[in-house]
Amino acid sequence: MTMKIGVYICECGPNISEKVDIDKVIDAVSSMSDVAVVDRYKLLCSSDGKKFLEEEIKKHGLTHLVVSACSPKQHEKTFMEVCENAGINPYLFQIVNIREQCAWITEDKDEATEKAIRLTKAAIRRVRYHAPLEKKEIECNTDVLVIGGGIAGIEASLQLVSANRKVYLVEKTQSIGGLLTNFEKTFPDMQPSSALINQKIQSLNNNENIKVFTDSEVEEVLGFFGNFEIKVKKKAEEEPIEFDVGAVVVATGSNIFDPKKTPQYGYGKFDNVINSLEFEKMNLSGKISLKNGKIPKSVAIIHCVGRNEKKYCSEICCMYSLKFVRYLTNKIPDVKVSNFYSDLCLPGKSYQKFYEQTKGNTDFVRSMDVKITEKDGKLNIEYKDETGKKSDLSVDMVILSSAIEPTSDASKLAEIIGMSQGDGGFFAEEHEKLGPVSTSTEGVYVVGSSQDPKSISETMVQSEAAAGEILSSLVPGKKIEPEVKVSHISESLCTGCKTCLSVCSYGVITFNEEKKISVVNEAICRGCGNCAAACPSGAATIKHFTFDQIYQELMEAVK
Amino acid sequence: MKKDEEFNPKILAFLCNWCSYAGADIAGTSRLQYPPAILPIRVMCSSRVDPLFILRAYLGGADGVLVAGCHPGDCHYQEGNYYTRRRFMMLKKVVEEVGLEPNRFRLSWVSASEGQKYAKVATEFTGKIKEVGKNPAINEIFL
Amino acid sequence: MSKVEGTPITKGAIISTKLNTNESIIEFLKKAMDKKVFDAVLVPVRVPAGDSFAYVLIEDKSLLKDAAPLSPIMSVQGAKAISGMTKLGKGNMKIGAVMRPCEIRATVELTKINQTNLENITLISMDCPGVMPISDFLKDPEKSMKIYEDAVKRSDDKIMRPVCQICDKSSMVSGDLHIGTLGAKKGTFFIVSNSQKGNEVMNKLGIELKDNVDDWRNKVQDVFEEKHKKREKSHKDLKAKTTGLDNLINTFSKCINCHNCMKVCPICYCRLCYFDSDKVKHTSEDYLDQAERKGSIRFLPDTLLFHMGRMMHMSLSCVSCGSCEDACPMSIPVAQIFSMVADETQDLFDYVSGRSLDEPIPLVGYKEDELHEMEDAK
Amino acid sequence: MTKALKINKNIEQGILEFLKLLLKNGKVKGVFTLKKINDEGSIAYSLITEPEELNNAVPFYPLMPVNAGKLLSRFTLKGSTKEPVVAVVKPCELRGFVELIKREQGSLENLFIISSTCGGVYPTNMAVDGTIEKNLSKYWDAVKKAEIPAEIRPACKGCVEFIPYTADITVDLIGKKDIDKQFTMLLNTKKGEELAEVIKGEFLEKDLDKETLDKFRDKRKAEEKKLFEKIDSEMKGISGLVDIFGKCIGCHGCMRVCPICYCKLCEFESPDSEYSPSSYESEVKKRGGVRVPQGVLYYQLGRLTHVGISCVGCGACDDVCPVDIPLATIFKKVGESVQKMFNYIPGKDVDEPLPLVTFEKEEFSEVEK
Repeated sequence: MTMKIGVYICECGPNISEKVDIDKVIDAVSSMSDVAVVDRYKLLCSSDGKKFLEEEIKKHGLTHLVVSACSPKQHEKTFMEVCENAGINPYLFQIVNIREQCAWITEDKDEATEKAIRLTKAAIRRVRYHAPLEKKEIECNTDVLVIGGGIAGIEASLQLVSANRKVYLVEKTQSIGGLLTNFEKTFPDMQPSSALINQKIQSLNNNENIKVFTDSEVEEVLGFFGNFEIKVKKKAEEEPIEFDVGAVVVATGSNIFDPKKTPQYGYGKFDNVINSLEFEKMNLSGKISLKNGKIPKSVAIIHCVGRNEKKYCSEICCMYSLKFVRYLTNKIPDVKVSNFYSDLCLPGKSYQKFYEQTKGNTDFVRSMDVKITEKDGKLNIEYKDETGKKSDLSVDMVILSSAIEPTSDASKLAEIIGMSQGDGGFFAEEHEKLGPVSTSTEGVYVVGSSQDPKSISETMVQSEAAAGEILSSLVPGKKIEPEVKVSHISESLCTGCKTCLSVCSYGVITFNEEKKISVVNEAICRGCGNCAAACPSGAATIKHFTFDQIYQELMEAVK
Repeated sequence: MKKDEEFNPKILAFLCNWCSYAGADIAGTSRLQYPPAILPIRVMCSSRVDPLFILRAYLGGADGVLVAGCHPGDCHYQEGNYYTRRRFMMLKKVVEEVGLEPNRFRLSWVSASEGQKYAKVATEFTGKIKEVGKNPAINEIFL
Repeated sequence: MSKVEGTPITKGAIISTKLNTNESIIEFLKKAMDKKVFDAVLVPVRVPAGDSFAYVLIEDKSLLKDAAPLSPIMSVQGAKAISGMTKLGKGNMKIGAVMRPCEIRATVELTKINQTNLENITLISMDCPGVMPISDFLKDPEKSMKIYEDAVKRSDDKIMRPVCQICDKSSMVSGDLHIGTLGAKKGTFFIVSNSQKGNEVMNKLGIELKDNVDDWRNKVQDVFEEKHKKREKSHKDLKAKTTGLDNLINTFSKCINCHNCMKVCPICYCRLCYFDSDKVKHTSEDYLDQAERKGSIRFLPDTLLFHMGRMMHMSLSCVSCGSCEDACPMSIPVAQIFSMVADETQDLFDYVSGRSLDEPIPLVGYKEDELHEMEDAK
Repeated sequence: MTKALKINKNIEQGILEFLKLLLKNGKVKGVFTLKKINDEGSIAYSLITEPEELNNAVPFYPLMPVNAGKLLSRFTLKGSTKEPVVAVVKPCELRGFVELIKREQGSLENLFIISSTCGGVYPTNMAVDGTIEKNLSKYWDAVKKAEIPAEIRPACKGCVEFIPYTADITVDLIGKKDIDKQFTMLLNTKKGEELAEVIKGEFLEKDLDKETLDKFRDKRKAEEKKLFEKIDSEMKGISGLVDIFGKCIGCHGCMRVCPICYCKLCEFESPDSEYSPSSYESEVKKRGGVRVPQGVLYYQLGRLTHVGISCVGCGACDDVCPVDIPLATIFKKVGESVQKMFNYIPGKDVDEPLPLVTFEKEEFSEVEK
């Protein structure tokens, strides 16, 4: 079949027609080989314009279409639909941007026209080398796996089930609720946390759309967005439970830093040096006491325990330390509380207020090189003050405000799911701004403190964000369309050097050990083309941005 | 060989779809003026730009080649532009070492909002190319 | 034993000129371009550094000043130029290509396997005095130019490629037009036409074809006869030296597997040569096993397989141009050996590579009544 | 200080005896080394399993018919050798092999590598007429005196990487006046020590003689400088490059013999590098004329971008070029400067990633200039 290229130039009202001599463009490209028709139209993106194009394609039996108009970001899709309606493959089309990057950047009409001609010619030469691409549609499963039964996982699950999605919630301990169940109150509102968490657990239990696995761990996650195959292993059970989901939410939360790694605080050595979680539990039990049962008369709270080791600020320690001051002063009216800190982290509208309301009940000692020893039954805190002057304070009890760190099994999970870990070993989001809850694996989301130290409120926001993304991208009955402009590696040309593998940010290229060649999983390839540029032998290429297509375009442009 | 006519350079600009191409669009929509010598070629990610494309463009007669992508850390594909940067530096070094003009090649980071920067880069680079002069490869028949 | 190929052509014209052969051919091309017979021409042109000649497709006539149809060397075999330009289809330009007879013969062979498209190309050859080995030329390009010129004047072939010295097809016409200098009176040369296309060109140029090229034809006949004798003798001597397993192994023992001979061969057209492909890559066990059987093997072991395999693949189309020998960094007489083998294999099917587009490549056809001498290992 | 083994024998017999013992004691199944393969004195790399066959072996012969790195890659391409094999190779061949391993084109597993401080090799075409044979005594005299032998490959004249990086055993040659009577092998690795068990000799703690080798390196540097300055004076602009590469006949021998080139089908022989008639025609219209086939400069510069980062400067490309283009000098010069940019030494460490498949977030901040 012979090639018949139709070239249409949009006047875009005055936008283009006043800056570009369209007739000159028409003259210049008409003589190019395989060009069947060249014409102009006042506004191609209008419904009349689209109709006009559609009829033209049919009338002239065009095989390829070039439209010189606005930015592809504006109307590439529009004209691709026109192609489809007219019965030619939408990828046998090229849009030329003669508005944003041509008509609008110069007052000199001749120059603009010259550029418009070059770009249009380049597109015509490129489109000759276009190949039809078939849109793939994949059935998708709209169920969701949520890993972690803390507040983050619970909130995400609630959002999903309330939209009638089926959710599998996997929790590795014997009950859901997570860290919150250890807290009496939450900052800064000082409301009982039981109220918050229990009511959420309640509404989960009452929902038939949710399946909760406690004492369970995720063993295997295979497949891709819309079609994940999951294996969950329940403790004490032989066979793993298998089910399919369309998306995965990782909400495995965090641990606190083990103060044993900072011996200067004497944790584990002295009875009355305890970490923040131990104190939460003690407080929840209703009685704050020393090992010997006595009530502490003086308590020191040491901030930033593990910060230097971790090399990041855990964001919430200052706030929960202030909360501890409230616990203490409520339960032991005459107690003397001292906070040893280096910097205070009090972002946002409510935190500062909480600090103001609390600071009256405690001393704040800005200190460094804090060291704890025991002196005749009491704990002695040696430190340097702001001026560097050595000083010390004797107290009954020391609470260590430990840093927040990823759970010990984070890397194992990262392995299983194929997620990357970022700074400090927390799970890495796809992009701090553009993709704050998605990950490099499409359909896998990360929320809460498994991604970064977080307050409860921030965690809720993320959980709801992830749920929102899932609800909008995985709709029952709607098929998902994976990217079609994806990488392809020629089996016969691939030399198996794994260069493409090393540069792929998404791990969608695997190595066939038996054939010793690289293979792309086209269903999840994002189509950046990095592998194509890296491959020395041209075995890897990227559909719709092939070597030929780009070469032809650039050679015509510089002609 | 063909006679040189008055010199208005042809500069190829490989623009990544998500940042730099959008940035170039913004430059247009805000009617910033810059030389039309710049001929954009859209790629999804700057990491698609095979150094051989740049070489072909140069030998094919391009007076300059600009590669523009998202700022480091902001790549729509996470890390693509870090590889782009290495490949580009490598190519530029090769060009320099074989006695060609490395300043015909430029890499820039232009975000989707940086219309200003794009116009600035385009103007500066075109000026630079005018100094460097016409690409002698265009008249070479024994390539 | 192979026969002498005469030339059947009787029609042609005598052109008088004051120019030498090179200049006359260039004049002819210019004229053809002026008359729009050709939009562009393909001829060897001396590179700026002066140390080589490259085929250049020329539209701007001023570039013809450095053209040298009779260049002293064959840097790239012309058939490679034609296929490089047209293997993906025919162009729109009408092109006149001036090449040596062996280059046109190779072009004909490539055309039979669809590696060229000659629709818009007119092939023009000339009586070929041979070319120098590139390495000799490079010793001192300027001097070599003189040496070659004199040698051509004295029709002395000692400085030419070994296979040129024994070429008995140096005036074989298988293109469209041919410029004949053999047997021409001083100040004249012949143009003969060998095809409809050729006739049309002559017609457009207003040159009338007559039956007056006998002097050329007879002289060609003599040259062929003489060269043919030389050829058979040298093949005989070569046979003694290089055939038989030991001789073969020794001859190729210096091969460093660069495959230059394959890469520059006008007949080798595969994108990926069989002998560069996975099919010749083995496991370490295989190699060790081979070694154990003999106690020691040369590594890589398959050198002889490569060269003999290549004979199988291309000797039926080999035109004895000598490019392989020029490209061999180890001075192995590849071309001489291959031309020897080629004569034999082509004889089997009384086939002459590149003689005519109408002769199919022997191995893609058969005759029912042939090759009986092969039966029962006589 | 490294473990070393001093053997009181002439280097040639000594090393052959060592290799024979390795075969006899079953330490290895095969020996990969240079060997005289016929009476005409042709020398080729060989895989030897029979001790007697080693009589004709010439492990340190100053010739590199093919870069052994490429051959070892071929040997282990389809999986590491199951049986142990010892290979005697030159430092740049070993580096080439290591670069290929980084590209999944070979494996060191079950391979024992013996190398030496290397005096350089002669151009392969000198092997054709037996010139090397005549030069041998001159060559070894020079090596013993830690001088640069005359007439060796230009690449070797200017090679400063004459000490192997990852060999299990390094034979100390350069500047060793008495190698006719005794020689030392440095046992760099456990594998090396394991091999050394088979032969009698005196064990000692020893390193290469730094002072001698530094002096030698300076001589090499001086030579390299000369070569680079000469080529720099020629590589001036596009026309300078055309003058240098204009005579290229497109045999691509440089690519085929290059220890770094490993593609099944070279980009420059693939459809990507085939031009349609229309692109020829548009080039002609643009320039008035165009070389056919086009792409000589594109091929050479393109190859520089592909292999420059890993070029080990072995000089194989120089030898194979039928039209004497000083490829090795050009590739070495460009290669070294690219490598310097990533402070990368090809073949130094098998675990160091190739610069172009990795990156630092903070680097080349000057790039936008």
